[in-house]
Amino acid sequence: MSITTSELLWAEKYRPKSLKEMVNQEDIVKRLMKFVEERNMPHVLFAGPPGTGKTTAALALAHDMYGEDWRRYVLELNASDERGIAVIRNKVKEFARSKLPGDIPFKIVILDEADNMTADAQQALRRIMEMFVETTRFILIANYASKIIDPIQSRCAAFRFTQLRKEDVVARLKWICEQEKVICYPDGLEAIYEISGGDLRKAINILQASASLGEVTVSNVYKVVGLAHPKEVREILNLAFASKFIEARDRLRDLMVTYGLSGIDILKQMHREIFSADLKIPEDMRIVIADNIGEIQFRLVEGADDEIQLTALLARLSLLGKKLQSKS
Amino acid sequence: MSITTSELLWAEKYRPKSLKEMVNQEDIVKRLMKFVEERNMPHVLFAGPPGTGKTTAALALAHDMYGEDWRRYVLELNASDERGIAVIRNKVKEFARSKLPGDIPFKIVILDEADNMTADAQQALRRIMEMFVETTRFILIANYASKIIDPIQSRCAAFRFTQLRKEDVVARLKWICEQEKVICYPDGLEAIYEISGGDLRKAINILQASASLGEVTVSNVYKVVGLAHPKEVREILNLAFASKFIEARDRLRDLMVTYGLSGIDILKQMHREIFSADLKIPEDMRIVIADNIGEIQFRLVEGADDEIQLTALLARLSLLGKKLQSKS
Amino acid sequence: MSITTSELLWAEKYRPKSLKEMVNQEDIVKRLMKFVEERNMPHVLFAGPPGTGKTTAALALAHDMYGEDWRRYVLELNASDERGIAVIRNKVKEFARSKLPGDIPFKIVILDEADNMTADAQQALRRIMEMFVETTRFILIANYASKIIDPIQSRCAAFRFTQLRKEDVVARLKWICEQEKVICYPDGLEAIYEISGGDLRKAINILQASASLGEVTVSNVYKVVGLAHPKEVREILNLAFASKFIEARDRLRDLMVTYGLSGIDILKQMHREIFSADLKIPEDMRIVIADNIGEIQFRLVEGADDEIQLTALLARLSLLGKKLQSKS
Amino acid sequence: MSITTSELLWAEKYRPKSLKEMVNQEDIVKRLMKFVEERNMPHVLFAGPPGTGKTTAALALAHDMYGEDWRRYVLELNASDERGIAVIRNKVKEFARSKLPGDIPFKIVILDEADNMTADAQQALRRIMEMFVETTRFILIANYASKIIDPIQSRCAAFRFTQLRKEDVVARLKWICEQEKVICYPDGLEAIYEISGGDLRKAINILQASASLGEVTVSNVYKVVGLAHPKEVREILNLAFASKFIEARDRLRDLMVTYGLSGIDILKQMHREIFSADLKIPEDMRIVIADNIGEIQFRLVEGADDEIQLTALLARLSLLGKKLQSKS
Amino acid sequence: MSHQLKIPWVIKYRPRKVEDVINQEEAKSKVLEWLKKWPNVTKKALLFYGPPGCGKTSLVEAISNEFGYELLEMNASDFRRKEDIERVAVRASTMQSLFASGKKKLILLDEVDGVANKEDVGGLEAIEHLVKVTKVPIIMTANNPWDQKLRILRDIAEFVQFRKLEKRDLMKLLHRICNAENLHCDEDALDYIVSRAEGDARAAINDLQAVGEGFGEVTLERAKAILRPRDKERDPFETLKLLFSSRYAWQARNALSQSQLDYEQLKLWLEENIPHQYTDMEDVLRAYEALSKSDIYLGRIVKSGDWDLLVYAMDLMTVGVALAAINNPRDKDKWTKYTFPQRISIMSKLKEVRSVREDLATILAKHLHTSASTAKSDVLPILKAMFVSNPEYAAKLAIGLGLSEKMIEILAGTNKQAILDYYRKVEELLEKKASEALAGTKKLKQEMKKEKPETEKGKEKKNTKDLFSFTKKSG
Repeated sequence: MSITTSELLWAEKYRPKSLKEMVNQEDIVKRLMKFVEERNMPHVLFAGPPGTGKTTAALALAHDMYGEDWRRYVLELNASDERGIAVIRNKVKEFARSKLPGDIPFKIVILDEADNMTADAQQALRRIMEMFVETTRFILIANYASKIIDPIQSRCAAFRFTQLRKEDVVARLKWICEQEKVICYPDGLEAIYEISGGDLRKAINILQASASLGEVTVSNVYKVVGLAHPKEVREILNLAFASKFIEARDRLRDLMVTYGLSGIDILKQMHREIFSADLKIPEDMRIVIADNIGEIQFRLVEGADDEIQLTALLARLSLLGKKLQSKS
Repeated sequence: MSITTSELLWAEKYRPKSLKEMVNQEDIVKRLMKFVEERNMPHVLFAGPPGTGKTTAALALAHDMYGEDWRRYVLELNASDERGIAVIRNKVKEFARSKLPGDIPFKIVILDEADNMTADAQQALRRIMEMFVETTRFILIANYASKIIDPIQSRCAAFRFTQLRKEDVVARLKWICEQEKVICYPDGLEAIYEISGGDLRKAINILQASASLGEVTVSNVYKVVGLAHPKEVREILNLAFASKFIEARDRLRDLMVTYGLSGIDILKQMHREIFSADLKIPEDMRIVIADNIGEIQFRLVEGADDEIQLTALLARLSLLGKKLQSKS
Repeated sequence: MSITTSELLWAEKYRPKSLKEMVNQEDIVKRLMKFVEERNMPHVLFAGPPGTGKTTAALALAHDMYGEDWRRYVLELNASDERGIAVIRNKVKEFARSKLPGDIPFKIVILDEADNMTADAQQALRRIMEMFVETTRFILIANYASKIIDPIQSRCAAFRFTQLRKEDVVARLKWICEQEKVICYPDGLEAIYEISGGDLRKAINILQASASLGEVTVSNVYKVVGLAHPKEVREILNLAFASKFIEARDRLRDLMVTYGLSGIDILKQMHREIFSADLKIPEDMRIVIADNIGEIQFRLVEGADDEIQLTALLARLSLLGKKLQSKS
Repeated sequence: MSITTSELLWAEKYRPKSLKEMVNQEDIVKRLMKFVEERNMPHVLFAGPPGTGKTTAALALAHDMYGEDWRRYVLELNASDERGIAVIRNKVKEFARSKLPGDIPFKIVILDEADNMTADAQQALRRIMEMFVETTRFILIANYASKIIDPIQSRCAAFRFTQLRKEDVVARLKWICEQEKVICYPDGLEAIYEISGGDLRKAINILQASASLGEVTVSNVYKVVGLAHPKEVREILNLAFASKFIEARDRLRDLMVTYGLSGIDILKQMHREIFSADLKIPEDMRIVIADNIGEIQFRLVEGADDEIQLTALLARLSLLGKKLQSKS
Repeated sequence: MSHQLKIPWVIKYRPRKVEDVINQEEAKSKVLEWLKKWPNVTKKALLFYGPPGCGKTSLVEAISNEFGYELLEMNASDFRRKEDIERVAVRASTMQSLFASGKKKLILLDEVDGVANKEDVGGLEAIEHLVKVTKVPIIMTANNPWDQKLRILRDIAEFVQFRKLEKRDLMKLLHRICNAENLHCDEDALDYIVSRAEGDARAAINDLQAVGEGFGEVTLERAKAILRPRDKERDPFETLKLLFSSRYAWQARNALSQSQLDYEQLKLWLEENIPHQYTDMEDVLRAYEALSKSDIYLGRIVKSGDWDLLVYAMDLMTVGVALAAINNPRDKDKWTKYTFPQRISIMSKLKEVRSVREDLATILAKHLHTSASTAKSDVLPILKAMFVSNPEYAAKLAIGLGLSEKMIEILAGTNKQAILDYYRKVEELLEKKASEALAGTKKLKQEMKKEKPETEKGKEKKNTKDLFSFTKKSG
């Protein structure tokens, strides 16, 4: 029983360490290799859907640029975790201040989820980028390039990461199974691809969870998804529709407490349930729920209290359920 | 390693250097030339949409006024960059203090994005303008004249830059393609015009990016700006109207992932399609979509979740589609 | 090269120098003259809308109190300029310290925009007022008396300046035109009154700008203020009500581009038209427009997209127009 | 030329100096007189609404206890003084422990607005009250006794000052008018009572300000406090409900101009009127209106335009009124 | 002119001897016994707690009086920073040695709940230290034993409860004072004063003096005139009843004005009880919509910082909910058994779960180079699936990621024990390996360490500690 490797998350374990190991986004990888060769690069912006290799490419680029010791010259930040631009500024300042060894041309700051920053914060970021341009380069990572303000875009070389092809994802999953000596079935892998929506990191996570059930079969894959997204949410919806309002609300509370879910988390799960075949309600109803979830989510954004807003949603659904029943 | 930006960016490379080279805004250019002739000018305010030549005109005016050496006598500031009016005041003070050579009547301060200043800051600006009026002239640049406070407006000669005509923009783009020896197609250039909304600088940027993919074709244009092909957007709208809600939503997701489009991007594209003859829906429907897009866009601006809100939009359209069908 | 501003700006040139020259606010003027007569006055508070003569009255009072030399005994401050109450305190201290000639009973401090001060700053101001009460009197100028804290109000004699009547404003404008030998048309002057909202200073500024285009005509007036001609705005509203949605929207776009109007500008103009007899729509409709303009304006304030939101407004109006027609 | 503020401000000028002069709170005053007689008292807490004579009673008690020289034996700390934990531990403790001058039974510490002190500062006070009780007595003054921590309440005899009766306030105001030879009208005085909410000090301030406009009439009273007359506000609401939209709006405009009211001022007054029995509307309407007013106020807070938004509010009320009428 | 020193009655009639302290027999015997044994006691300090005016400080003073202790007192009027406390400690011990034959000493740290967080920084820690090293008995007093500040004193001081005084005892006390002061006292007047005092002797005496001194008598009439009844606040149940039964907007608005509930609490009470009061689903929805809108205003207040908007939130919460019963107005007066908001009781639990989740997400985020929110939404559910379905695998992951027991519990739910069992096995295996080949294990551990993110050192330590304690427990 070897512990050193098996305890790792595969998404981490099988993340390419070097640009040479990357199997997708060939064009981009080629251009990045040029940077390594020339030991120079501009600020760059990696944009594209989740799980298409943006972070991997950034880390691999740093690795190739600086060798095994790369972590010393790289500052990883995540815009949605850092409290405000001031914190980011300080961290970058601190990081930029430390001396560079002679042969290192500059340090790299990787700023993930940069599109989650407000326009104001991005303006400040832009100034930070300019301030330290002599000693640092920024790699900005974003899902949506359009959410990055123009002045930053025009200062960066932009790279668009595209959705991975199904065959690429499946091949990668299969390769991992071989490495891990896990039995997998083609339809199992395809199911994973479908569920992950092309997000490779997500796909590998599901793969690992399915493998932990023994083999990667379709049924195991779905079992994992079922375990990951508990039936509770569905039951709450069903209760609400059966106009068992108080019961639904009690279950909602249980859910929030047991899993520590926030209002937004729960709404997202409800949103997912709308499209699930396991929820047995007429399609018309689904549409109505989708509309209502939109409204309530907006209220959450405006309001202060998760539970009140979700309870109001359950009340709405209960009333709808009652109306439906009285019709039929 | 360092290359000057002006050589790299076509928008810079083909920016007219002198008033004589300007091909648009004829009336304005004529009046500005008079200033050069008389070697005198009042404070001026250039107002108009982005990319209509305001900054170009300001720089060209300075160039013509002072000759090749013009940068010595010009201070360029950007109101939304400079931290607060105090910084502006200091910079202007510093700049105004330095001696003028005998034959130079005054220096010029170009203040871009002046309408981004708060009313208070503008009040302070007004005093700065008065303080240094003997040695400096201000060129204020703004998108909306109405956002400039009265006291400043009444101290400036106002110039209104108007939107460029489609044929002018397309002609300019074509001319650049000839200079750069790039193959371009008429519909490609028109697509650029549509997307740029008449903003010439933006148009040239798109042109350059499209050209970097080889030729300026429609599909290249959409690729570089990261927009979905209009056809796909129309299909989603059609599906929603046919009350194929779930299908519509699946397509929408694909779109967001494939093109890396944010919710706001998608809404903008939908908004554009409302007025397209290629979308085959009754006019009533268009109206309803326009109304709902407004609502949902507002929610997104307030920070609501892209996916949930767009799903809610599709839900609404599906409900409406159903209603309409049942009527007819 | 240097020209004094007062000669250039009509609003300055035709500002009454003495209380005797003031043509409005008769009651107030009479009471102020009493102060001059008695050579004594309490602290005073001038409150009222912009352009109703508050500053003029303050300066004229000072002029009459001290004669031509009055500037020596008057300190003019603007609460929103001066950085904080500390600056105000120092300036007042400095000013109060200098000796008074035998026949001068006290000096005057004019503090403009006093209602822009925070409650805390006003508390400090109150102490300053008490500290120097033996040698100075304060004239506080504010748009809204209600924003002045109670303790200050109770220490001041309050004067409420009321909105000028249309005929007064128009008469004044006409008189200025005669002095300046400018041709003006009655409807031009009325348009100026409408736009200025009763603010005389603003009205005179517009007059001067219009005059600089030759004559004071309606179209010149709208041109200089950068507003669309009301007729055009009305036409858009009419089109929307006739459910010619697409046409209405095309016209709207033209308007925005031609005049360089922002969404907020357009809404303001639409708002003005609701109450115009020239707009031929049922009163019900006016109500509905007013409601919707409010909603859309809020969205714009929150940062939503001009074009999408104005389109949404037109869409709503179209829907309403349709409903109304089907009823009748 | 120099006049002391206390002569200028009636609220100071007519503040009772001795307990004998106090005309309200008879029971308490009688009790306090006994303390003076006995030359002994426990620590006391005066609690009650603003302007009910708490501070006056405290000062008068001190005056009567020590005679004209009373300030020597009293430490007065009011809200504008620093009263943090350090001041209590230093300044107050120092004063309390200092020796008694010859024939004085004890010193007095008056802590005004004690309910605004932090809990920590109050904690620091409790033992001082006990340790130095032989030489020092405390008078704590608070609007809300509940904000005084229990251990301190336990150390004090609590006196509750009650709201003054309308006839008492009016009588007092009338008496002052006689002293000052000012013409006043009964309804004017009543209006002052209404606005002051029983706070005598505020009432006297309003009286003085109204008097400065000549006579104390209802309209002068409302003018000086910068409020619209409630009746007028109700009339606007009624007009809107009767769907006389344009009329309502014209009246509203007049009101804002006449009284110099901001949008927020008007909204606050409207909100006050909604729940008034004088406004005859169905009960459930009241909350709908409150919600609408709140919505509009939020928009104004966010920076939307006063005029457009108030018009929108009236429009909504008109629509509501119409709905109501069509129902009935 | 001569004058006699006037002192308030609370001081004049303060207990001089232990027996004067009424109603606290249990506490008294506890303290006396403890003092007798000192220093042979389990805890070197006592903490007296109880409401104001029940005799805590008085008892200490009476003891020092009667048994000849010299009292070293520090209270909230003193600065009680670290250095201040230390000074007292020094004073106590040095004087003890200098005058060994002199008076016994007793340290009174009065009002320890009044040690200010900012101004008395380090004070509580210094007290903790003082108790550990003291050569002199220490007595502390406080009102609220549950005060967060006092948490660190729980382990080192014995808590002694003081009760509110009984009405009977208070009456006796007041009678005694009336006699001593030659006051004629109406029974009903004393009764009035005593009920107002709610078990607080000091307050009762103060009030008695306020009403009686100088008048020679205490009448109910004067007592009522001077000491107005405390505003009676409506408890939550009365508040809700009043609110729901309101037929007019103004009634509903008034419901909150004299309630023990503030608007935040009322929100929770309403959220809980709306469906109990109203039966018609449409009415219920209307009520919740009002509450939801009210909540939006509260959110907007936070966003805009404009508290003027609070009135609208309160209007909707009160009037909006009260007037929601349109379909079934008879529900308004229905007798309803209101329940305490579950929210309040589950809130702390929720907070704990969320913070563990947060920590978990941070660990995962570092490993996977994502944001914590992505880790939460994407990775946590999958991890959970693994933990629920394969305990052995989960145990390995838990070791690899360095998860705490709490984290495992959140991920595994009821499956927790199975995972912990495997976890132990793996640990044993590790130990075995360690004994077999020390060098090998070193390398292994190094490798494991390398795997862990460097920035998580603090957390890692904590986690290992958690694990350690767990192994001990189960082993």
